[in-house]
Amino acid sequence: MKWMTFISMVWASVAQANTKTSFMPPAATEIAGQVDNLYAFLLWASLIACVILIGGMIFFAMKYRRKSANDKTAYITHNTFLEFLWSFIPLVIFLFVFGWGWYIYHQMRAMPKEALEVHVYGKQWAWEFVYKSGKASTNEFVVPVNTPVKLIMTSKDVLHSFYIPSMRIKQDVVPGKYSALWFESEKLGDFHVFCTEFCGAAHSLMLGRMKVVSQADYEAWLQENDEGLTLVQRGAKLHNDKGCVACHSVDGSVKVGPTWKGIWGATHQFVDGGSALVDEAYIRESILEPNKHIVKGYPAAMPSYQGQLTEEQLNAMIEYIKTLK
Amino acid sequence: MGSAAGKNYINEFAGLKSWFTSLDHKRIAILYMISVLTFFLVGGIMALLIRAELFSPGGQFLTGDSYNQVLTYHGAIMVFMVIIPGIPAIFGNFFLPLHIGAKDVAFPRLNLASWYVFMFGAALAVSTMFTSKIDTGWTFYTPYSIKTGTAVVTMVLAAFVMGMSSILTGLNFIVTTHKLRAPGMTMGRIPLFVWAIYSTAILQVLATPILGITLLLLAAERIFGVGIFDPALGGDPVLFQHFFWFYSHPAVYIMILPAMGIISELITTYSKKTIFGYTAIAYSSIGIAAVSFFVWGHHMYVSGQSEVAGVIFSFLTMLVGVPTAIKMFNWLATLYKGSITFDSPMLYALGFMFLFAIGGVTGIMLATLGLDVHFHDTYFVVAHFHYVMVGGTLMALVGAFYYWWPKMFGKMFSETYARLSFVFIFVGFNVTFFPQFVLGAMGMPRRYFDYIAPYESLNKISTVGSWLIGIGFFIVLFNLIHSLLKGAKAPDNPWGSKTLEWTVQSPPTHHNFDHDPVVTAGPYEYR
Amino acid sequence: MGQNHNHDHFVIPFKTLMNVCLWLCFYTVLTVVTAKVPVIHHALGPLAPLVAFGIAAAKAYLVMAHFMGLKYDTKSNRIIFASGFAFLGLLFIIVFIDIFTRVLQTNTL
Amino acid sequence: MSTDNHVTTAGKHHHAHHFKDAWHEFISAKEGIWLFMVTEILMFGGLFVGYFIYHMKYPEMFAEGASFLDWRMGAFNTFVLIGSSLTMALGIHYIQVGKNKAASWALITTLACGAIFMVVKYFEYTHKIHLGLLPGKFFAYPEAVSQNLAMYFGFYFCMTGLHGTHVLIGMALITWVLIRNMRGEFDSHYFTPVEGVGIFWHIVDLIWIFLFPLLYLVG
Repeated sequence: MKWMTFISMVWASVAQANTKTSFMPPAATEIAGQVDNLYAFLLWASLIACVILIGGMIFFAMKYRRKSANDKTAYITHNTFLEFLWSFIPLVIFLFVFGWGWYIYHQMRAMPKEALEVHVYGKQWAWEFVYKSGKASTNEFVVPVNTPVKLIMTSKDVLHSFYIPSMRIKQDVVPGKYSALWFESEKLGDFHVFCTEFCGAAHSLMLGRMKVVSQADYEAWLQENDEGLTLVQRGAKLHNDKGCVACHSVDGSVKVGPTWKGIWGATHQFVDGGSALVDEAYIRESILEPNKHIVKGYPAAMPSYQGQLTEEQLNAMIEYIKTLK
Repeated sequence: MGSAAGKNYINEFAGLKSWFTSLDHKRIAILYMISVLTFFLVGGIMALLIRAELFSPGGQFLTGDSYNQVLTYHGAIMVFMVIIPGIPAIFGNFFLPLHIGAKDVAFPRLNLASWYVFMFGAALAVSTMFTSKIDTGWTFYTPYSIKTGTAVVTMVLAAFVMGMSSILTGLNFIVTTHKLRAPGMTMGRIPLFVWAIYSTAILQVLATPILGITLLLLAAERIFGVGIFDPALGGDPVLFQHFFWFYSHPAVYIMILPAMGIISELITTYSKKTIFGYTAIAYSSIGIAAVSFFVWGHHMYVSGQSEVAGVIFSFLTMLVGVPTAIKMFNWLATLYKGSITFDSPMLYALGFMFLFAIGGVTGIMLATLGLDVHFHDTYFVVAHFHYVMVGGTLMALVGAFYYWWPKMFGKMFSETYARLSFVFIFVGFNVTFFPQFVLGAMGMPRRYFDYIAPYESLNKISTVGSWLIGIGFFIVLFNLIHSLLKGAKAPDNPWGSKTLEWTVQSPPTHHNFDHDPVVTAGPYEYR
Repeated sequence: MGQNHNHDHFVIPFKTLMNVCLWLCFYTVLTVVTAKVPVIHHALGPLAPLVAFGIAAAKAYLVMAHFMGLKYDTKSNRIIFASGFAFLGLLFIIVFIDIFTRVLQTNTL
Repeated sequence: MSTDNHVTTAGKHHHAHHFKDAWHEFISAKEGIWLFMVTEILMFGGLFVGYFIYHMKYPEMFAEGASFLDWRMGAFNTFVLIGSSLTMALGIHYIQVGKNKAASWALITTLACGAIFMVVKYFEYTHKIHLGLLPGKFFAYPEAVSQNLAMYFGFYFCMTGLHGTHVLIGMALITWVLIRNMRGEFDSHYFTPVEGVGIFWHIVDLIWIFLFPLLYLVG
């Protein structure tokens, strides 16, 4: 049994050591780099502390194994100097780490004056972004590289939390007030955005994506609008922009709501025993009054889109659903 | 030492009625043991369901609401019905009077009432499983807990009732420790387990009422919409978090302090050596209890709390880390020059020190402002609190079961199966939760039933680990049940320990001590 | 815990109870007057809430010390009862610090 | 147990076996009572903290809310509760000096004061309900100036409701103690339950002493 504890101790410290190569996603901002340094320092400090504590425990346990039933043990009650050491030294290390953490935290909280402001609305189960130029997008947003970006956020219903792992930043999105977050990305590319404050059925499907592009591409993106799109393409874009993607998959995979793949022309069985053929009227009614008929095996968790979709947008989505075989 | 004709507290009176109306602190401890272990089984099944769902990305058999319900029940049952009542109600009830040489707790009727209040609350909580369930997470954060259609009011009242039971138990133990110590048993001679239960009782009495009023306000919010925590009416959800964590951080110390008390007992008994730094450990328990009221805001660094408050809380959280470090080093120093045996309770104590060391250092990482912004609400936090709760309190709980089983039931258990259970739980635990540190560093948020592809392999490992833990706990269960049925008769002092409960017969008589013990020295006199 | 046995319970004298009751009634009248008589209320201005709570604190002291017998009780019971108020104060102070040092953001659309 | 309740030294109380003597049991019980009173203070205290926080955030809304409260009823209730505290303390005093009958009358007066307090509360509540000044969803007062006045009445009904519930609990406890006193179970050596119920009743009065200026006067 003893060698088992020894092996797992070695394994733990080795595992702990190689996390120093930081399994964190590659840092994309200067502050994220500082966070990684602090994390690396704390990892090494923890490893040393664990080696002292666990290594010491294993060593003493091996060295002072009971030889005979009537061993005599030393009657040591305390040692003031030693006790001072292992309370003062941890205190100093902890306060040092506190100071370092505060320094980084303050940088995260000090909002730069002339940042590019993007308004973010968290809602049950999608992120909406609105730019000063009136450009709006859902779940995906584009920001220029090497420019400070300030997200001014509020929620339309419950608590959410805007989290970009690669930037090491996170801020709760509280309904009833604005909270803010800033970063300056140094890397191009796509970055995951998660919701990290529990917000209900599709909390884990509220995935956002941030595209960091060059200034030129950013301005081009701002001008984009959906004139040139066909009805079906616009329907597909609405499937994402209106947050349907959070609960309804288009490839048949299981999410919170029924998938849209292959439902056109099929009949849906309802919880109350009734059933209906999936046609224009059925889809329109399911979007505007979702709780009128609940498909068997699915929760009644869909908010109504009454007054949020124009006729033209409803048609686009229906056309899109028709194409999903 | 055996009393007349093998009389003890178990066979003194017969029949179920004598158990359900018994005022004997030992019998009430057994009632608590059976109920807490049953709830632990239910909570454990929920844990296995969560891990099974997370075996691979995409919704398997638990999606959206059903996953949220399972995670909420796992959290609520484990916190309110297993780990907070656990050690104080089972081992505190059984051994606090025995440790201080008393015949019973100060208020026996109140003690029995506490069990009934606890069971009423627990029944209310479990009843929500059959009505409209709950899916808010064990933290009931508003405004989601106000908007959701599930049985939040019933669950909140159940938690209020269980909180009442916790207050009554805490009150009982404080008065017992103050007033019922045997002659000669000054506060400097009580075992460290009693110090731990005493400081836990202080936390239970001072912290639980604030949870009470918070839950009542949440119920009023749902029934009348009073608007105190509902932003739609001008309320502030962050204020709910303040009130909730003002209780819930002291609550996590209610969970760990009794475990630390048990570890002090186990380390000294199996090293056959007096504790190193008795006063340091005793005052650390009281110190942790006091400072635990100042640090709740480290759960709220990114919740909308101001930077000034965040800095104050981070600083104070660093201070509360010091007494914990002191205790770890004192246990380590107790091993020095001891005569150590590796009986199963000692394995669990060493396992506790191993896992609690990792839990402790990751706690400091989370207390650091700069890092917590990245780690908050990710699997790093989930791994941290499982390391300190399962690795800490549950390892100590199982260690205590093995340590005190001969005294409680007069039967020995199979040492090989006990050590086997340790291997399964220890290895399974590390395989389950260490990968979650890495998942947290990679940014996987908590309370997700579906995750993106990069997190898949580590989640698979973690789920396999959870099976090992499950097997380990079942081995403990079967081992102890087998010991009840066919275990060998236990001697009065199988481990050669020096605290008072080993001076009486196993299992003890109804009135504990034949003659009032007079105490002349400290609890760990291994000379 | 040394116990001398021939203890007799302390009986709060009748006169004290009556005096305390009269003082309490007086303080109640005082607090109503300071709050509701216009000329005095305006004279106090911003101090009015402090005066009201000062009087309430005085009344609370009388009830706790004499009616509840804390004055004649053991020191440990006084400490126990005071600890309740201490931890309440702690909750209020830190929540107050948080709420009134928040940097509020505004919508700049 | 002697059924004749006039005999002052009725059934001799036997202290529980795990206490050394009656005094040891008494001081243990007192400490237990005080610990429970701490939890009462903390529970009500949570409400007071919430009140203070929102009072500072929405001062004018709280002022408007307070203007609906009739301070005369509040003042009258304060006198009623102070009187009941006095009679409660007298009840204990009389038992200690052996006048059990007088103690019973004191307890009955305390109950009466409690009842008067609840009746006045009933009138205040009906007045509010009639005006539509109800918490949250049920708020239906048309001429409300500040937009979230409903929250003030959320606090008002939560605080006075919880306090009223404790008055009722106190009255039930006093009735239980009154019956035991009439059965002659208490004497100058054993009166712990009366003292415990007394302290609980004083806590109820203590909370009203803070509630009265907070809700009715400060405004």
